[in-house]
Amino acid sequence: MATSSHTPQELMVAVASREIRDGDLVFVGMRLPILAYAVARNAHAPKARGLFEVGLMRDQPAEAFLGTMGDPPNVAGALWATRMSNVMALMAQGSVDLGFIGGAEVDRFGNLNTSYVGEPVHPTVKLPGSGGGADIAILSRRWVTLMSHERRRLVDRVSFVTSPGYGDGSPHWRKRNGLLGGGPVAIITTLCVLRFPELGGEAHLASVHPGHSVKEVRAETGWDLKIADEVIETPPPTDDELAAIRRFDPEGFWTRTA
Amino acid sequence: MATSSHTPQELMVAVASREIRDGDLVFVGMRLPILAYAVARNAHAPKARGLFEVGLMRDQPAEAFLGTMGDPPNVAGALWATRMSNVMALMAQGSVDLGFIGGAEVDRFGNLNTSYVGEPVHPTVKLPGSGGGADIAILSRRWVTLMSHERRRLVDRVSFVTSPGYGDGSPHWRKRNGLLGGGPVAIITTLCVLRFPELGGEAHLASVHPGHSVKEVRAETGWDLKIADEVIETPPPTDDELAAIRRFDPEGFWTRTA
Amino acid sequence: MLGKVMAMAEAIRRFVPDHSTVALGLALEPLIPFAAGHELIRQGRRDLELVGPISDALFDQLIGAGCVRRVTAAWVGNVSEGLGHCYRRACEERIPLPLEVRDHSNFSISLALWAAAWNVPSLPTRTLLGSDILRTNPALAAADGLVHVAAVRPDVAIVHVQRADELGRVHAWGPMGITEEAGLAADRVIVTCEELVDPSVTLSDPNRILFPETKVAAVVHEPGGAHPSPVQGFFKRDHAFYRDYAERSRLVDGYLAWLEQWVMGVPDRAAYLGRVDSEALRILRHRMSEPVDYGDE
Amino acid sequence: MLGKVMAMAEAIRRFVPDHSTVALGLALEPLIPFAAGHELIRQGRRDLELVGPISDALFDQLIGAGCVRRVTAAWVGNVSEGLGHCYRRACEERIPLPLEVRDHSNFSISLALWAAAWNVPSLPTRTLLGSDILRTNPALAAADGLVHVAAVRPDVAIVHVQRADELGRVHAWGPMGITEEAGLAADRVIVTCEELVDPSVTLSDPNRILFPETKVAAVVHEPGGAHPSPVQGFFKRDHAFYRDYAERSRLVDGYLAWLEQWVMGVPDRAAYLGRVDSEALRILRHRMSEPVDYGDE
Repeated sequence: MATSSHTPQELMVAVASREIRDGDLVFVGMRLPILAYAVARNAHAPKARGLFEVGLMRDQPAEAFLGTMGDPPNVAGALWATRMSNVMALMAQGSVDLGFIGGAEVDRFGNLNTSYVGEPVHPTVKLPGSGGGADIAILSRRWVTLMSHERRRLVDRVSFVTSPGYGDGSPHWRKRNGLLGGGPVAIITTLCVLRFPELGGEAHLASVHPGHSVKEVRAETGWDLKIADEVIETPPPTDDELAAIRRFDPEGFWTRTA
Repeated sequence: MATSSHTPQELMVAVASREIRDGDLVFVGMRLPILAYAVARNAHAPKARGLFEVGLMRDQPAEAFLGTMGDPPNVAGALWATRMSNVMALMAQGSVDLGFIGGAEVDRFGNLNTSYVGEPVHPTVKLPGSGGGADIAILSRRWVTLMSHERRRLVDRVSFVTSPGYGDGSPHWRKRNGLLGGGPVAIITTLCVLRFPELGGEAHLASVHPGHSVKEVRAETGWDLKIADEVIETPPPTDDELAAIRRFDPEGFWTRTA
Repeated sequence: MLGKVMAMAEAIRRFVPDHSTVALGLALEPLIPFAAGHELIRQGRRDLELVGPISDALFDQLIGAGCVRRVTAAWVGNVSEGLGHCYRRACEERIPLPLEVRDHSNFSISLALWAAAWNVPSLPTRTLLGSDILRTNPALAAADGLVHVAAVRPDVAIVHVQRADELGRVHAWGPMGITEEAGLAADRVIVTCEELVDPSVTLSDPNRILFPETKVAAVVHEPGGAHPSPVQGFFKRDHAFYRDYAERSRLVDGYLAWLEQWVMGVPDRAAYLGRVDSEALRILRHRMSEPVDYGDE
Repeated sequence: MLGKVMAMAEAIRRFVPDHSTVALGLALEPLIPFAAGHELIRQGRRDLELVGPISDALFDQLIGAGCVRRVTAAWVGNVSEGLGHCYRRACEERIPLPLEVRDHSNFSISLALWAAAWNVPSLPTRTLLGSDILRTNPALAAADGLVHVAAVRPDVAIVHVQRADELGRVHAWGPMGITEEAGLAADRVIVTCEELVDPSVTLSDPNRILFPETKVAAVVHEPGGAHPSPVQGFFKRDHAFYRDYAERSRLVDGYLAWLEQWVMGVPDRAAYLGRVDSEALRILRHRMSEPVDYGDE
C-alpha cells in the first residue's frame, strides 16, 4: 500500500531498489544507491551482495548511517575487506550483475558525462571525474543512473563521454567497441524513469512519478524524448520501503535535503 | 682462524656467506643459501635482509632448522608475509642486491640449465624447472650459483638456458637483450670458486678449495677453463662460521649428507 | 639509529620536495592523511603532482593553496558534498594557478600503479574502452581492443594508518583502495599513524604488514592525523566538517578564511585537534579481531 | 541451505571433473592440499592440467598416478629432496602417460593468473628475457623488449587453509605465494581447512578473508589435510616423509607400493592420519597475533 508523503529522493531510492534482483552482486557506489541496496536487501533481495570500489563486499547493509562507502559501519561485518583492484577484477570477469552510477549529465543514448562541461582544455565546468563510473559503465552486466531531472542535465548528446552507455546509438555499438558489459537499463530521475530497448540504443519514457506529467518531463528533457506505448505512473514507495529508507537515513542526509 | 675438519658443503656455505654485503637485500632461495644468509647475518652482514619468493621478508634468520623457505620458523617474526608477486615486484624494481640460484648445469658464460637435458620434446633428463631461478638471474643486481663440481655439470654451453647468465658471452649481451640485472658474479662449487669479469662474459678460476688442485678442477670442467693470474686457496670456514652453520643445520641435513 | 620516527614537519621537509609526485588518499574516503597534506601547505610546497583514486577534500585544499601543478586521479571533489570548488576554480579560471588534469578511472589508476610496482611501461585492461578519457589523457592508449595504462611511479606515497612501529612496519585495516600498489610503486613511503607500537606488535602479524619496511622512509606519530576522514576503530567521519568546508570554499575568500583557520593559523596537528570536538567522533563500540596463531615449533 | 560444507569425496566429485584445469600447491611449500590431491587419485581423475608455482611432491604423485595431461608450472619436484621421479618418468619415458609441460618461472605463473583475474589476454613483464623457456612455452611471447604472459584461467583452485566458515569465508596466514591470484582467476575454489569456525570468527577480521565468498564452491573440514606440508600454527613439515617418498618413488614399483600404502589403500584422510605420528609434528609453541579493532560507532 502506498503513502502520499515522500520526498523525490525517497521515491528515487525505492525505484532504484526495485532494480536489484535477488542474488545480484551489486556494485553499489555512493549516496542514494547505498540506501537502495539497503532497502532491497531488507525486502525482495535478501540474497543480494554489495560490492564497493573502496574494497569491500557485504551481505547485510551497514547497521548505521553511511556518509560514504568507506565509513566504519560499512566495514564492520564485511564479507571481504581488500584492494580496489580485486573488486575490479570481479567486475572485469563479468561477475557484477548491476551497477549504480551517479550522473551529472546524460544523453539520449545513456552516455554519462561527469568530467567536463565545455572544452576539456578550457572547461566552463570541471566536474569531479569518473571515479569508478567508467569502470561500472563498461564492465558491469547492467547499470542504472540516478539524477535530478533538468533540461541542462538530460541532453541530446553529452559533449564528453566519461562513462559510455550506447555510444552513438548505432546497433551493437558496445560490442563493436569491445565493451564487455551490457550497458544502461534505466535512468531514474526526480520526475520519471527512462528505460532502454533490450539491445540498447535510445532511452524512452517508461513511467512518470506521481504528481508529474509527460508534458513536464518532455519540457525538462533536452531531446525529443520517445514515449513508451503505455507510460505508467511510477509506483510510489510503499510504507515498508519508506520505513527502511528512514531507518538507514534517519536525518534525511540523502533523502530530505535539496 | 681456520679449522681443518669441515665438509665440502660447509665450505660452500661459508664462501657463499662472504658474498653477502652488509645492508644487502638478498633473494635467498633454498638449501645452502638459507644457511649462508644465516651465517652472514650473524657475522659481517648484521643489516642484511632476506627475501623469499614464497612471500617473506626477514631480518633475523629463523630460530630453527629450515627444510624449506616456507617452514613455520621462517614465518614467525618475519618483517612481511605477502604474495610472491609483491616480492617479485621489489626484484623487478632492482631492489634485490644479491640472489642465489641452485644449478644443475652451468656453462662458461654462467647460463644455468635446470629444465631439460637433451631435446625438450624428448628429454634424456627432465629437471624440475626454473622456480624463481630465471627471475633471479634476470632481475637481481648480482647473483651466485652453487653446485657440485662435475664435468657433466660444468659444460661448455648448456643445451637449454633456463636462467641466463651472459648468454653467448658477447659484449653487453644482457643489455642488448633487455635483462635488467647485472648477472652472475660467482659459481661456487665443491672444488673451487669461479668468477666473472666486471662487465661479464666468461668464467675463470679464482680460488681452489683446500685439498684440491687446479689440475683436478680443469679435469672436472667441461671447457678449457681460464685461470686467474693469481689463483688463491679458498679460505676455509672459520670456527665462527662453522659454529653458525652447525647451529642452523644441527643434524647436517644440508651440510653433512652427500 | 635505525629508527624512522620524526615530526611531521621534518618528514615533509626531508621527503617531499617541490616538484614531487605524491600519492595520497589511497584508501579513498578513510585514512586520508590530512595532517600531512596541511603540512605541505604550511611549508609552501609547489609544483606537486598529486596521484589518487576517488580523492576527497584534501586534494581540493592542496589545489586551492597553490601547491599543485598536475592531478593524476579518478575523481577530485568532496565525496559527501559533491563538487570541489578549488578544483573547479583551478580548471575553469586558473585560480590560484593553472592545473593540468590527467583523468583516470578508479581501475585505471590502480593499474598505473601496479605497472610501476612491477616495473613495466604499461598494463592492459578492458576498462575505459569507449570513454573520452582516452582522448584527454596521453598516458592511456587504446590498441587491439585493449587500453594500455602507462605506469605512474610516485616519488612518495603518504599513508595514514592505525599503527606502525619505529622501523616502519605498518598495520592498517579496513578497505585498502589502492594503498598497497601505491606503496610498492613509490620510491618511498611516509607513514603517519594513530599509534606508535612496539615491533613485537607489528611482527606478531606479518600478514597484516602493508609494505616492506625498506619502502618506508619516515614514521610520524600523528593521532587524529586523518580528521575529518574516518579511521576504523578510532574515529568516525566528521560529515559536518566536510559540509562546512564545501560551503566556505565556494568562493575564494571563504576558502582562504577556512585555510587560515584550519591550516595556516595552526602550527601543527595537535593545535588543530584542540579546535575539533574529536571526542564526539571517537569510536566507542570496539570490535576486536580474532587472533591467529603463527606458532612455529 | 547456503552452507558449502561437504565431505572431500563429494567436493572432488562435484567440482573437479576429468579434463579440469586445477590450480593447487599455491603457497609453494606450506598449505599444500595433499588430502584433496589423494582423493583426485582415488577417484581416478584423468586428463587434468595442473597449475602451480614451485610445486612440491603432490604434483609428482598425481602425475605418477596418471591423472595429469599437462603441467603449467614453474617447478615440479620434491623441494627438500630434489628431483620428482614420476615427473621424470612421464617426461622421459611417457610412464605412465605422456605429459605436456608448459614451463614458467615463479613470477610468470603469477602474472598468468593475474591476467586471468583481471580478464585480459596477457600481462607484460621483464622477466624471462633471454631464457629458453620462451622457446618451449607457446603461452609466452617476447615483443618490444617485454615478455607477454598469456592468461591462465583455472577451472578450480584447491587451497588448504587454517580456518574457514561454512559459507566459504577463508582465513589463511603465512606466506601466500600465488594463492590470491589463483583464487580470483579460477571459476571456483575448493577450500580444505584445519578448523571449521563460526562466521563470527571470519567476519571479525574481513581483511584476512582471502577470497570473495562468491568464488568458494565447497568447504571441506579436513584437519591434517596438508600433511606432510607445514601449516603455520598447526603442523611442522614432515621432512622424513618427503625423503621416504623420494626414495621409494625412484622406481615405478616402489612408487606404486607407496601409492597403495598412502592413497589407494586408505579410504580417506582420517585413515591416512591414523598411520602418521601427527602428534610429533603438531606445533606446540604458539605465537598469537595482536588483535586489531574494527570498531565502527
